[in-house]
Order: sequence, then C-alpha cells, then structure tokens
Amino acid sequence: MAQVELANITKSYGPVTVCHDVTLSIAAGEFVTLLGSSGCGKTTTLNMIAGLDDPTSGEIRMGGRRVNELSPVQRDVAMVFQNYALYPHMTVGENIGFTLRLRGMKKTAIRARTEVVAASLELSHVIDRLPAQLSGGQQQRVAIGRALVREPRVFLFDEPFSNLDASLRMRMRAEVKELHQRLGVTSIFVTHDQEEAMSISDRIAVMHRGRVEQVGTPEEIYASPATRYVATFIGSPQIDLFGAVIEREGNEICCCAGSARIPLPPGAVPDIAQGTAVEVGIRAEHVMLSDNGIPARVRLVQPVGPSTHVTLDWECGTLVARLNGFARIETGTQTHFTLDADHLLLFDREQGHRISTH
Amino acid sequence: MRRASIGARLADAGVLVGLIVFAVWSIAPMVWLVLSSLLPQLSLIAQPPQIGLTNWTLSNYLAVFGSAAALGQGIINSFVVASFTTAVALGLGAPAAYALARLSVPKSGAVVLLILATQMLPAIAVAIPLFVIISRLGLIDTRLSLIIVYLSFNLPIVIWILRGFFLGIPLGLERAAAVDGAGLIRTFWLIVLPISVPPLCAAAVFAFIESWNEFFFALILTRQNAQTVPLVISAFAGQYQTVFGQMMAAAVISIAPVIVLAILFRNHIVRGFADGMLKG
Amino acid sequence: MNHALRYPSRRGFMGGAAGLAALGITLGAGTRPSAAAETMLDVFAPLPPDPSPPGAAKFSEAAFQAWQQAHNARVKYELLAWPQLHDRMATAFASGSSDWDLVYMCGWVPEFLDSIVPYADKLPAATVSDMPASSFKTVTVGGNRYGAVFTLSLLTLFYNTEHLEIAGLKGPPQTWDDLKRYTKELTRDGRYGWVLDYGDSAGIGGTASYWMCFLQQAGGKMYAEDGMPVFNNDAGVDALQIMLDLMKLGTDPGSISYSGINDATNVLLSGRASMMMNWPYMWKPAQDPKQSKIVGKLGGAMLPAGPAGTASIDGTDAWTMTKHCKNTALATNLVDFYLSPEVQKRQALDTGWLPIRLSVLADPEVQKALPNAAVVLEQAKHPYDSFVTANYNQITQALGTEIQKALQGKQSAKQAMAAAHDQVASIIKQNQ
Amino acid sequence: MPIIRQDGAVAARAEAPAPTGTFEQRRRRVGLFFVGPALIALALILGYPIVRSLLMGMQNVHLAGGHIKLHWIGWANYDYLFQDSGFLLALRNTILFSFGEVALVCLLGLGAALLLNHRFGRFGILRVFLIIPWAIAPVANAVLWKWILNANYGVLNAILKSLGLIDHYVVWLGSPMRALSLLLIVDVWKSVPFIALLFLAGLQRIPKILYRAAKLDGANAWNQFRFVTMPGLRTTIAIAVVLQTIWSLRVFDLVFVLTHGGPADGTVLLNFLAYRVTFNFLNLGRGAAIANIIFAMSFVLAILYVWLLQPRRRLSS
Repeated sequence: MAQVELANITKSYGPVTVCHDVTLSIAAGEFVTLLGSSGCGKTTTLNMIAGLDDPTSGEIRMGGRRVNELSPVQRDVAMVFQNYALYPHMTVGENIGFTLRLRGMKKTAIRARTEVVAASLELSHVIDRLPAQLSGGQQQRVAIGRALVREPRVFLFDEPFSNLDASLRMRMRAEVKELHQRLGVTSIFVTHDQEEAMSISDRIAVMHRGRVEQVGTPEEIYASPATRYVATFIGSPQIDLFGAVIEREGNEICCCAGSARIPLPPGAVPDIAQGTAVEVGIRAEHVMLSDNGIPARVRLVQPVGPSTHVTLDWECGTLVARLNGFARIETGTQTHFTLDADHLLLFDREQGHRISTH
Repeated sequence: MRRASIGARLADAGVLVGLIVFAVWSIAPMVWLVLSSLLPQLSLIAQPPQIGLTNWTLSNYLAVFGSAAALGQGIINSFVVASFTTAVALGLGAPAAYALARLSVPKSGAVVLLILATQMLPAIAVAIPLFVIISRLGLIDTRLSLIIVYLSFNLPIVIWILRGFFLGIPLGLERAAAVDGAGLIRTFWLIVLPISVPPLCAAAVFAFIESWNEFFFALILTRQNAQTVPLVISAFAGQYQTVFGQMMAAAVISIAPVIVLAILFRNHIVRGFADGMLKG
Repeated sequence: MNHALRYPSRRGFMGGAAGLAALGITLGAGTRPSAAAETMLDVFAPLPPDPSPPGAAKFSEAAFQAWQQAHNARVKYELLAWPQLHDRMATAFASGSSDWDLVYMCGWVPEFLDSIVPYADKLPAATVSDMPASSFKTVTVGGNRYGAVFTLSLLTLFYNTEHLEIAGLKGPPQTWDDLKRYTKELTRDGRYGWVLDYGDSAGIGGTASYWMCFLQQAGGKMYAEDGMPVFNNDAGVDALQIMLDLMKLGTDPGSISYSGINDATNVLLSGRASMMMNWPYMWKPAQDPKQSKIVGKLGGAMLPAGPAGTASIDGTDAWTMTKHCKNTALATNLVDFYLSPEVQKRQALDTGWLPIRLSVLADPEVQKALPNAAVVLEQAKHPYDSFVTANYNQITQALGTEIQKALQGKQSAKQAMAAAHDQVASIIKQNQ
Repeated sequence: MPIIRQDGAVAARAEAPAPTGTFEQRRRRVGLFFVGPALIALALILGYPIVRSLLMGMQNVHLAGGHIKLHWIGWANYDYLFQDSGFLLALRNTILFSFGEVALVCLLGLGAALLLNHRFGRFGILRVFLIIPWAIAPVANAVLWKWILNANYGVLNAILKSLGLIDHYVVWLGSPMRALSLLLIVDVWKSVPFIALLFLAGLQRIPKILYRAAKLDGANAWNQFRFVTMPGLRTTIAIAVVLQTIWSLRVFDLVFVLTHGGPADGTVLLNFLAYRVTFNFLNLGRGAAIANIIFAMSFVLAILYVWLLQPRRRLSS
C-alpha cells in the first residue's frame, strides 16, 4: 500500500504531446480511476506510473519517494492489461507464478502460493491449462491472479474488462471492487467507460486531450462537473445542454433561453453580469414533465426498464427527460416541462468551465 | 449445420484439389530426380526416356560412392558449415532483430535498411575483395572461411525475418513481463523467444539450407579440404560429358540430410506451436 | 495435454545451437598438410573425364609415383569440374594470390598473361620437336611460348555409319555441298542429319568458334595484321550461310538451346542425329555400351572442305606455369613427364584423350585403339586457328550472339556479319 | 515507433538516481547490447568488400593479361552501360523477370500457405514436400531442369506428347521469350517453398479468435481472408516481397547452367551480366558498376515496397 503522486507530468512523442502537466495525488489504499475517451493520455499516464514509459518531464513519487528511475518491479506495482497479455506458452499456474519464479522463489513455494491465488479466483481446475484453452472470463481472472500473487504496493488496471461481454463485465467489476475492499491496496484503474468508473472508484480523474479536467468522487464528478466536457462525458443519458443569457432583476437572477425564463436559486452564480452568455446543463432526471411550463413536443420515447427516457423538441433544441418506470406517453404529443433550478449547471460558453457554484 | 454443408463441401473439395496440385507441383520434378538417379545414361537419352522398372539400377549410386568426388566429406563439410552458420546467425540475429523491433536503437529504421542493404549487392561484386581478405587471413580452404562468409549473408535475412515477427508480438506481453519483474534480457529470453518458435524455425531452416547449398563462394574459397556438397555435385557436370544419372544420385544423397531434418522438425518448422496454443 | 511436450525446450534449442557452434569452431580451423622435406608442387587441373593429368585421372599412376620419388617431390592436385576452372582461376589471379605452380588452361593464356611465365622453351628439344609446331600457336604471345598443349584436340567430323548406309550415302561428306546434301538426306524417321550446340555463344566450343571453322574453310580469317577484324566479307557470310542452310536442311532444332557439347553429343550417341563436329575425346565414350547406342557405328572424318579446303579449330588444352612457381625447373620437368611418350600413350589408351606427340600419334597401337587419331592428325595438316586473343570471351560473346540471331531467322547472314564486325571492332578499340 | 529520449535535464535532477536508470535508458542500453554484435560482425565481414565494390564502379579495373590495371574514370562505366544495348536488354529482362517472380512467388506462396494451414493440409508430410524443392542444391536443380526441358530427350516433351498436349517436340529454351519464361517458372518453383513457409508462420500468428469473431459478424470466407488474414499478414507480406525482390535480382545459377544467357542474350539477367563482365571479360570495374546498379535497384524497390506496405495509421495511445 502506498501513496502515489504525479507532479507536473508531461509526456511527448516528438512533436506530439500526449500528457500535459498532469498532477494527481492518490492516497494510500485509495481506488482511483483515470477516465477518458481513447487517445486522452490515460494509458500513457498509467504506463508511466508502472515504469513502462518515461515522462518527458515531471516527477512520479510512491510512498513519498521519487521513482522515475525505478523499474516496475522496484516500484512494486502489479498490472492487469487490456488484452490480458497472458504468456501463451505458459499454463495458468506458470503465468501466475512467473513473477515469483523471477524472484528466485523455490518451486514448491511458488506452487503453493499459486494454488492459493488460483483457488481464490476459482481457477484451481484449470491451473494446468494453457490460456488459449480458457474462456474470456477465466483469462481475465488469470490476469488478475498474476497481479494478486505479487502482493504489490499498487495495482494498476489498464482497461481490463474491455474485451468482456456486458454481464461478465459487471461481475468482474464487482469482483475487483470486493478485492479492493478486502486487500485495501492502492489501485489505479484506466477505462473509457464512465459507468464502470462511477461504479468502482473512490475517486475519478477525468482526462481530456492529455490534461486532467477534474478529480473527484463519483458524486462530485457527476453532480458538479468542473467543465462542460466532464459534464457531457459523465452520465447516461448524456447531460442536456442549451445556450442561455443571464438576466438580473434586483436580487433575482434568471437564465433566459428563447422565451423561457428560469430563475436561479440565490447564490448559484453570485457575481455574474447581466447579459452574460452561458451554457446551461441539466441532468435528465431533473427535467420534469408537467402541465404547464416550457412547451415542448415529444420526439422519442425510450423505456429502459427502471426509467423511461423521453426526448423533447423545444424552442432551443432538444432535451432528454428521465421519468420513473414505464411512462405512458405518446410520441408526437405536445407537452410542457420544468427544470429543477437547484440542479442547473452553468458553464462559461467560451472556456467551458463551470461558473455556477455547484 | 446442414445449411452450410454444400458450400462447405465444395470448399473442402477445392482445398483437396489445391493440395493435390500443390503436392504434384512440388514433388513431380523431384520424382524425376529420383527416377533419373536410378536410370542408366542410355535410358535417359532415349526418346522418350525409358523409365520401366527393368531399367532401374543402383549403378549411379555405386559410382558416386566409388568416384573420386568426395561426397561423404562434402556432406560432413556442408553439415558443419550449415549448422554453425545457422547457430551463429540465430544467436546474433535474434537479439538484434528484437532490439530493432522493440528496444531503443538510435535510427533503427536506417539500421534495418543498412543491414538489409548488405544483401542487395550481388555476391559477384564482393567475391574478389572477400577472397582477398580470406586469403590474407590464411583461411582459404577452411570451413571457417565459409562460415564467416555465409554468416554475413544469412544474418541480415534472419534479422529481417525475425524483426517482422517480433513487431507482431502484442506489446502487452513484454509489459506484463516487465511488471512481473523481468528485465529486458529476461523478457526476451523467457517470453519472446519461446513464443517465436515458428519464425525461429523458419529462419533456421532458411540459414541451414542456404548454407548447405551455397555454390559460388564455396567454389572460390575452398580447394579440396573444405569442399561442400554443391561443389561435389557440380563435379559430375564436366565440359565434354555430364554424367546425369550420377549427378542426380549425388543430388538425392545430398538432399537426404535436409529432408531428414525437415521430417524431424516438421512440426516445429511452423506448426506445433501455434496449433497447440490456439486449437482450444 | 502436457504442454512441456509441445514446446521444444528453450534450453535444448539454444543449448544445442551453442554446442554446434563450439563444434564448428574446433572443426572450422581446417587442417592443411604441412610441407615435408620433399618439394611440393601444386597443380590445378580439371576433373576427369575432362583432360586430367596422370594421378588425377586413372592412367600412368605407377609412373607418376616413380617420378615423384625420383625427384623427391610431391605433386598436389587441385581438381575442379571443368566449367568452374576459369572462375576460380580468375578470382585467384585477380586478387594476386594463387599458390599453384602449374595450371591447366584452355585458350586463356592471353587473358592471364601476367600471371604466368613463358617456360615452354625450356622443355627438352626432343619433346618440343615431337610436337606439332602449330600446337604452340594458341599459347604463344609476343613470340614467347607460355604453355605446352598436351592433347591434340581439333574439331573433326563424326557420323553414324549405319545412317549413311541406310540413306545410301557412300563415305563421309567431302565438301560443303556434300554436307548439305547429306544433312537433308539423313533427316528422316525422327532423326536429324546434323546436331550441334549453338546455345552458348562464347568461348572455345561456343557458337562463334564453330563458325570460325567454317570461316577458315571459306578462306577467311578473323583479324588483319593490325589486329582489326576482317571477317565481314564473302568468306564470313558464306561461313554463316552454310550454318543457316544446315539449320533449314535438317539440324536438330534443339541445337539452338543446347548450351554444352554434351547435350548435342547425347543426341548423336542415342542415334537420333547422324552427323556433328566434335572433339577427338568423343570417340571413346561412343564405344562404351553404357553411354552409347551407336557402338561400332561411329565414323570419323575430316571436316568437309569449303571453297578453301578443310579447316578446324584447336581445343588448346595446355599446361602453363604461374609466376609464383616455387620450383620452375622441377615444374618444367613435371610437364616434360606429362609429355613423355609412355605417359602420352597411356593417356590416349586409358582416357581417350589423344596425345600431342607426333610419334605417339603414329604409334600403331594408338591408331588401332583410337582410329580417329589418324583423322585428327590429318586434320592438323590444315589450318586450325582458334583466333584466341586477350578479349576472346568478349569477342566471341558478341559474335556468337549475332550468329544465334541469324540461326533463329531474325537476320540474314549478311546483316549478322556486319553487326558482329562493328561490335568486335569496337571491343578491340576499347581494350587497346 | 521510437520513443523520444528521456530529457537529460530531468535525469540530472534525480535526487537518488537508481542504478538501473530510466526505462528508456535501459531500453537503449540493452538495445545496443543486442544489436551491436550483429552489426560488428557484418561490418567486419562485408564492410571492405562493399566499399570496394562501390568504388570499383568508378574505376577502370581490367584484368588485362592477368594483371590488374586500375585508374579512376568517374561515371564512365555507367555512361557506357546505359548506352550499351546488351546492358539495356539485360535490364529489360531483369525487370520482367523480377516483377514476374515477385508476383508469382508471393501469390503461389500465399496460396500454398493457406492450403497448408487448412485442416486438410496439416499433415507433416505436406510440409516436407514443401521443403523439398528448396532443399535441392541449385547446381543440381539447374541441371535437373536442363534435362527435363531438353528439346530432344527431355521428359517434359515426352509427357506432354504422350498426353496429346503437343504434336511435336518443343524447343523449350529455343526462343528468348520462351526461355526467359521457363527460367522464371523454374525459379518460382524453387522460391515458393520459403515464402510459403514464411506465410505459414505468419498465418499461425493470427489469433483464431479473430476468425471466429469475423464469422459471427457474418463474414464469408473471402471477407475473412480480406479483413482478417490480409491485415494480419501485412508485415509478413512486406518481408516476403522485399526478400523475393532482392533474390530475384540475384538469380544466377539457373541462367548459368540452363541457357548461359542464350539464345541471343534473351535470358541474360543483370546478375549474370555482372558475372560475365567480371569473370569472363575480366572487366572488374564495369562488372562492379553493374552490381552497383543491381544494388541500387534492390534498394529503391525495397524502400518502395516497405513504404507501400506500411500500415497507414500507426498510433499508440
């Protein structure tokens, strides 16, 4: 278990800079996810933490000590790879025990330890098989076993579930989370799947174009996205966005879009000037259908089980509202909606950063 | 199952026909080679050649073993030269190929091209300077001289072949090994080499056969002691007379060791590995 | 399935390789016999059945041993298949390092002139006077004799007596007209009247050299006194024209693709061609029932006479001495041994290569065993210039290629001669 | 893709530099250690001969009368060659031969590999068949084919005639174009095995799961070949094409034994011409110039092929 710190990490390949000045501090025992779309620099960052790539500048510290010059094994990290990266010529047992063999441990000791790990992952019956003879889920567990057997200070996961089907992915997610709760080892997880990140992490670092956009708990990231990018990247259905202009009348601050005027709760945007152009974001669950309010037309109805996503056309574009259960509503009907002003998010229209207080 | 059967059967039939054509194309000339080694000269120059069983004779083989042409010594020489060349070419070539594929070598693209470029100059152009070097070293008519020269021809090809395969190894394997605590050298030794057996075998077979059969430099660099098989074979083709049957007998004998090797290693040459790995 | 069985063990794989490597090192350092107190002579010669010296080919072996003992010498032969001789020699001479004392040569004396020494004048007068003076022509440059031809090897006519009888032809063709008539008459029943190897243009025995026979028969010659070509005239055209006529009248069409004389010889020996020009050596294999279907049916004659009579070319198999020769006196003595009457006689009787000594050629025993000896001796009384120069290969290459084009019907004899003349002239000018 | 060097300044700032150095430093150190011996071996053996040959192309080196005469003549050898009809003919022959050879060998090699990779084709004996044509010594191979193709007593004519495919015997090596085509076929026969072997090794590196996935996506055999096999073989194809190009430009034994360049220079390939000029005409300078032209052609073609076969986008995240 160790604290991991990234201080001003920059990574360039020739003229292409993949990571810009990444600073991130991960507490001992914490489970942090690097989240972002492909090419955002998250895997590169993870590789640098692992010691599989050198930062162009900046410092990586583990347990307070600089580790830039240390090899992965000196850093004492273990890693689970995207395509499992199992050694095809070794059996399950040999795969798991390889790291112990490299440390010169005795064969019998390796075997004993390997068997314990395999048992804990329900792999005992396939321990003498080759990876190619295993199912996807088993291969994934071998990959985890290979990391577990080390008892490392830090676990690194590089999109470990991206090759699994949906149900298996859910199960593995749960297994990894339980594992973390049991062992309490500092874990850094990379994924492009926001739902996965939300469900598994203590904290999430959202990365975009090589920069960390926001670091926070899943709730913070979801409810108080620091930027428009984070807001749109997190959450399903995607957050609703529309342009608006601020109007101040005495103490009351309104947000005007088309003919709609939405009063903001006091203190939401304390010092904003009259006429400021903003981008308004609101989660679907905070859009409510009502008999009066802003007029709209139902364009699409998508029941997803626990809720129904209703896409609405209105004056300033489209919005998605999330209604509980199976909503009885016809496509094409005229309706009205209201927005929960307490959950409105206001973003600077040019810069994209959030200007409302939460 | 049933739905696919007609198409699948047609495809299977196509594959079978293809395999038969392939087998005939590969071995028909070789059948003729073996046949002519069993026929006396007179049957061979008849029109059409008389290939009836009654004409068969072992006299060509007896003559080959009885003649001054030292086929046995030639085979030993070829074997030593080819084995050693192959071993060294793989020993030097595999790490180099790995370095060029996966490690950090300054200007690795240019280095690869430079290595390959040594293959592009025809042997004829380098023959005389090479002869000068070898004779200054006093190595004319030694197996070592052939090994040195063949190494220089096989090494680049071995590197070029293996590099291509190393490039195809999933990066994750090496990363996993690094995280597991293997240094770069151990990663190469314990992970990369074992999963590269098919290309290693392809490269080894290549180096072996090329050295086994090389003629031009063997002609220039050897005299009597280090003569390799091709030179012995060529001795049957004189100016005024080609003893075709005997030459073919010698050729059959000279291929035999390579065929034996091929049979012994037939699985490793390409199959064993990937099949076992992926059959599932 | 136990995976250990499926994978070749890495250690085994590499360990084996390392073991082989070690083996190679120990074996690689070859063993060369160290020189004893006796004098060593290194001789570079072709493998039999091409003309090879005693001890290399199976004749006069006892005499050869005796010679070595008498001179406290050891002769080490380096033998190589004939087609490769020139290349190994060229490499060794070009890099300035040959360790041979005596070297076999076949028309290459002008090429390698600076690597060899004129020693033939030091041969005993008795020997030289017993050799045809004209045999020295191809080994003489600037008046110096660089070599000694050891077998009389001229192209003569060989024919199938049985075929001639069947066709009602009496005796061999005497003139070009006979030759054409015979070729036509003999081309029947799946047989061809004439066969030769026209596939390779250059060198002695190449297409150009065959034409040179006809050229001399037509009264022409290759070069004027100043060394420039003089064959683009009626003689040159006539010489080519008869080759073209023979092609039409009944030459084995495969001839254009045969790149060695043995391809053509096989056709004659199998009884599917009736006439060809060939070297004297041909006689012996033709009498060997293992190789020949025409045993006892082979006739030999001088080449048919053209307007200027008969003529041939010289195979010029000769011994030369390199300038690095360790013991010139001993080496000269060895050549004299090769040329001694008894060795020459055995050479003729045991290998079929005719002697060069006139006295041995006239020996009844030799004449009886090799009836064509008399024919060759007679042929030798007529011109047999091979026109060997330092650029022989390059010239015959260019010339032969033009002749081949004519043989394929791509151009007339006249065009071929004109084109060849220009090319030969330019080659000579370039190399002056 | 090369990884950019660790910034020296950062390394210097290290508080407690570990003995192993950064990842990149280790990669470079081991890289040099791995590649060094091979490079040194090559340089020691071939360095001088190659430089010598390149220089000799600019010299008049003539073994006139057994003595090497040498002087510098700049580009004169090349000027001569490009006006020499014999050279231009050889150049034309070589280009035809080389393209034909590379195309045929790669297609047939790929075909053979696909067949052998099929479940019917996995008998070890087929693999042995594959090696046979390649294992025979080129000298013997050339003589073998010379006899097979003989116009008078060759077995090919005999077979074709007995099958009724030809009326009268064909002079296979009698006309320039036909002789060149036959040389090509014989050389293809001998060259296919190794390339097929290479493709076979390449095929076996393509994970079978990809085929399963493609099948699930509804890909038929052709689509599987197109979208799984071909991309998977990309590097292998590049290797095969480049090597075969180099080898096709170096064909020599066959010409030497089968035709000696004839008839009428119809089968003179550049390498044979280089040989003839060097060893028969003893014009070492001009021979080297021809060799250098072969060298340049190989080089340009190799680079071209590598460039053409390069995967279009190659991004690592």
